[in-house]
Amino acid sequence: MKGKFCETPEEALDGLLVPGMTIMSGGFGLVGNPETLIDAIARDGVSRLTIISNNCGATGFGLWRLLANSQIERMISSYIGDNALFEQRVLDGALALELNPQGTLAERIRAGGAGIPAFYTRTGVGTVVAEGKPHEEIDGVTYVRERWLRADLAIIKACRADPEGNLVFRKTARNFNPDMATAARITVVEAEELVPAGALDPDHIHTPGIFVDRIVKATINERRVENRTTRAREAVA
Amino acid sequence: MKGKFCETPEEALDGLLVPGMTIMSGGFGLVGNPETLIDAIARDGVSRLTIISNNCGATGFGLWRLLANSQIERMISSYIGDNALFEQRVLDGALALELNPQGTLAERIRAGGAGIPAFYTRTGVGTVVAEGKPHEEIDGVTYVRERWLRADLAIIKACRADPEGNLVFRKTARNFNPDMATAARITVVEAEELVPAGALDPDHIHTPGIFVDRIVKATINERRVENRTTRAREAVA
Amino acid sequence: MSRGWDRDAMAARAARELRDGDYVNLGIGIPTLVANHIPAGMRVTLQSENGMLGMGPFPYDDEVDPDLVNAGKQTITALPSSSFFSSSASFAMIRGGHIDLAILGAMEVSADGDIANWSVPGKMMKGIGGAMDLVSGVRRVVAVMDHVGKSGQPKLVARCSLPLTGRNVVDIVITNLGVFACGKRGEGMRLVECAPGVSIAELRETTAAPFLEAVS
Amino acid sequence: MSRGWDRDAMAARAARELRDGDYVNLGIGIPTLVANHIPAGMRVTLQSENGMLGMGPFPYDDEVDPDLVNAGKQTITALPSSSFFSSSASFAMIRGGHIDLAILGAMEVSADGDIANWSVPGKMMKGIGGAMDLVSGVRRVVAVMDHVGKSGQPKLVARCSLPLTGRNVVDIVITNLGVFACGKRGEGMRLVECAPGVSIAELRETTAAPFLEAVS
Repeated sequence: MKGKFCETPEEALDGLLVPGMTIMSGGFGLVGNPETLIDAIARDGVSRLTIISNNCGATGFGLWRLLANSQIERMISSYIGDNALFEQRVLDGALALELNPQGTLAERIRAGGAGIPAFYTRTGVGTVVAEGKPHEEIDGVTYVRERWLRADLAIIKACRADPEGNLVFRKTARNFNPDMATAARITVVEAEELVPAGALDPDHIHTPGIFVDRIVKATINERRVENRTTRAREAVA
Repeated sequence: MKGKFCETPEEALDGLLVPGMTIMSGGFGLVGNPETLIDAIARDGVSRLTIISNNCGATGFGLWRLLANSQIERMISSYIGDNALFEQRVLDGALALELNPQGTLAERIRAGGAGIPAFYTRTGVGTVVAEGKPHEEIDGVTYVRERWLRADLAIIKACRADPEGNLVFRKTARNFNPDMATAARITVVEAEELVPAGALDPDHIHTPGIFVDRIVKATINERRVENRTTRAREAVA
Repeated sequence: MSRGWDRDAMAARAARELRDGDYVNLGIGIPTLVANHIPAGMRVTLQSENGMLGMGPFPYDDEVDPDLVNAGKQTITALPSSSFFSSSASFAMIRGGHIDLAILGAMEVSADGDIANWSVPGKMMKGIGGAMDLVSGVRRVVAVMDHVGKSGQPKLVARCSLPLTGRNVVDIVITNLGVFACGKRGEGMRLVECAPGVSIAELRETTAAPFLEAVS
Repeated sequence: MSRGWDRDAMAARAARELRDGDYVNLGIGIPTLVANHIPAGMRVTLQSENGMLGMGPFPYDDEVDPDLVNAGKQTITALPSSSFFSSSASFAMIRGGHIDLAILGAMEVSADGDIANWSVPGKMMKGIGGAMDLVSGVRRVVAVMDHVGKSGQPKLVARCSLPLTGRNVVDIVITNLGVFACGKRGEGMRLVECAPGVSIAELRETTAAPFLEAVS
């Protein structure tokens, strides 16, 4: 079963953490976050990080911990939400923030993995996010040109992984994870379940192993719920 | 089970075939071709078609039949192979051919579906396919700008389809099919198997139903093998 | 006062913009309530931009799945027709014009369809999320908001004062006082419907942009 | 004559360019034979640009599956490590620089790494296929071809006469007479190795471009 499997998060990240590096971190809100690897990065203490992630965790959870640890210098995100610590760091000038439309962020990452240095989109035209970027009228519509995003390291949370690095995600925990897995020089995955070769249906692999360098079993799976919303069960008549 | 399911190929294509239209047709070589729908288009006889497809069938098979029927005016492809009829039509001036690198063709179609009117790629720079197209140096590398491709109709071959239009493909019969399903105004699918709602695992759907308008059961599944290559079974010792 | 629409009535009015077979994205707040007003028998499929098509209702308490949330991070359920996909695939769907309708909250909308709904200068911004992609990519955009702000200032204006989410993108604005069709191509804003008990004169007073009275 | 390499020996020589863990795309013809020369115990994963990673050997006669072919349309098999994907995903993998090595046939290669392998003027072209994407996107490109053409004309040249597949893209050229490293950044072509029984003088005679004699 060895293949790309590592024994510990430290082994999975060995030699990869360098001050000033750029890290992509999968997840949307608190769903599909590589909690085990984030914890290891917090323990390592590597600083001056640029983090590319849709959000920045929540109090005590996920990337928020790296923020609390003053490890993050710059964030490229789409949504921060209510994050008092984040706000304070931005106001203090200790944290640079680049906000992207969520779809532009996803496509820039996909472009980074696909060898496409720039593409045109209508998203953001006429708004602050398009300021200073090249514009082009194509077939009578104005588009803005956006650049690819790439990283030194991507940290990814998967549901299942085989020794080849083939990954399967679960429900909306997929989100940015498969895109980011393609866009970094090195991709390290934590998976809830490590399965033997041949256990995954080759027609249903979300991330082919070529995009994955190292895998470790996820040992932190808090999977915190941000906004628990339920309905009452109807009384049986 | 009704949903987007139609009874016959004629019903699935009803009102959609117009002379001069552009049709995307899935498939790579003879694998994953919408044979049932191509047959219906041949019987309809609609003419002056622009066809976007990686290949153009083979003698007696697939899109070759529309070529033999003089229904095709223009092809956008990446590879023709040994196709004497195709060659003759091009030499006669009866058929216009636009050759694309296969990856550029795939990405142009994906861009058509994703609302990206243009993107940059290194593929083709310095060759005839880049001539006359805008070039740009980005971070010291020269790229060529390619445009999206869209169609009036996409015809798609799937393995399984549910009434919602969710599709699953099989092995290398997937190829251009899911990309093309996103890039046409109307997408018509033939599937080897029609399954009830809930039969497909929502984590493993290749094409979400939003991209599919009509579905018919594939009744022609010749699945011809172009290049049968085998190895001898070792003698039992 | 019973004049105009309450939140639920605004959602009900927004639901009247739905067509059978529509694929729809609902924003946070009042737009989320629209799901409760989909007419029986009408097939409407809800997209969630974090990577899901075919959103079901909120879960029962014992059904909650931390891996299954909508774009508002609320726990939800799946349906037999559901599918999941990546963020890039989700926004390819949105940007590519495959979603028929987006119903979104707004802070300001202009007569020609500009919308501002993500940032207030001087306040810490929460972020952009999928709003810019939705207003630029979805075929038809419906904005839902109160007709005037807390201090009484008009929110339906000639020109937005807040940072824009998109320019010339809103088709219909539904407020607690009425329904307007924006003039995305410079054709002028048009009053479509007054809420119960609301006069055109009152709308003129509380709207900081001219509109045509083409009420049906 | 036993001078130089035959087709199989060229494939064996090309296989020496493989590194453990490599993801590799093999073209049609001699490159396909490289799969037979992967050293035992070396982990090499073969990509097929029609949408597969982890190609297995050709099938036994009773295993043939019409839905399972490589880019040369040959029937193949899958492995326990295999995965299938769409054409756009496959070429994202190629264009994005994720494939370590491509071994491709060629008609002409120039000293600075230009390659022509898709079209001969005056002959009907078969098409481009994935060749342009591969030479532009793959990290390391190895071209395999006869040293001279049927009429004796050099194929390793100062400047290609045939329509190009890519410019400054080939790293290594393996012919039946020797191995050369191209000068992609204008640093000049370099002789790496002579095939058995082939002299440098002979290579000078049959090569239409200057090269450095940095034979190890």
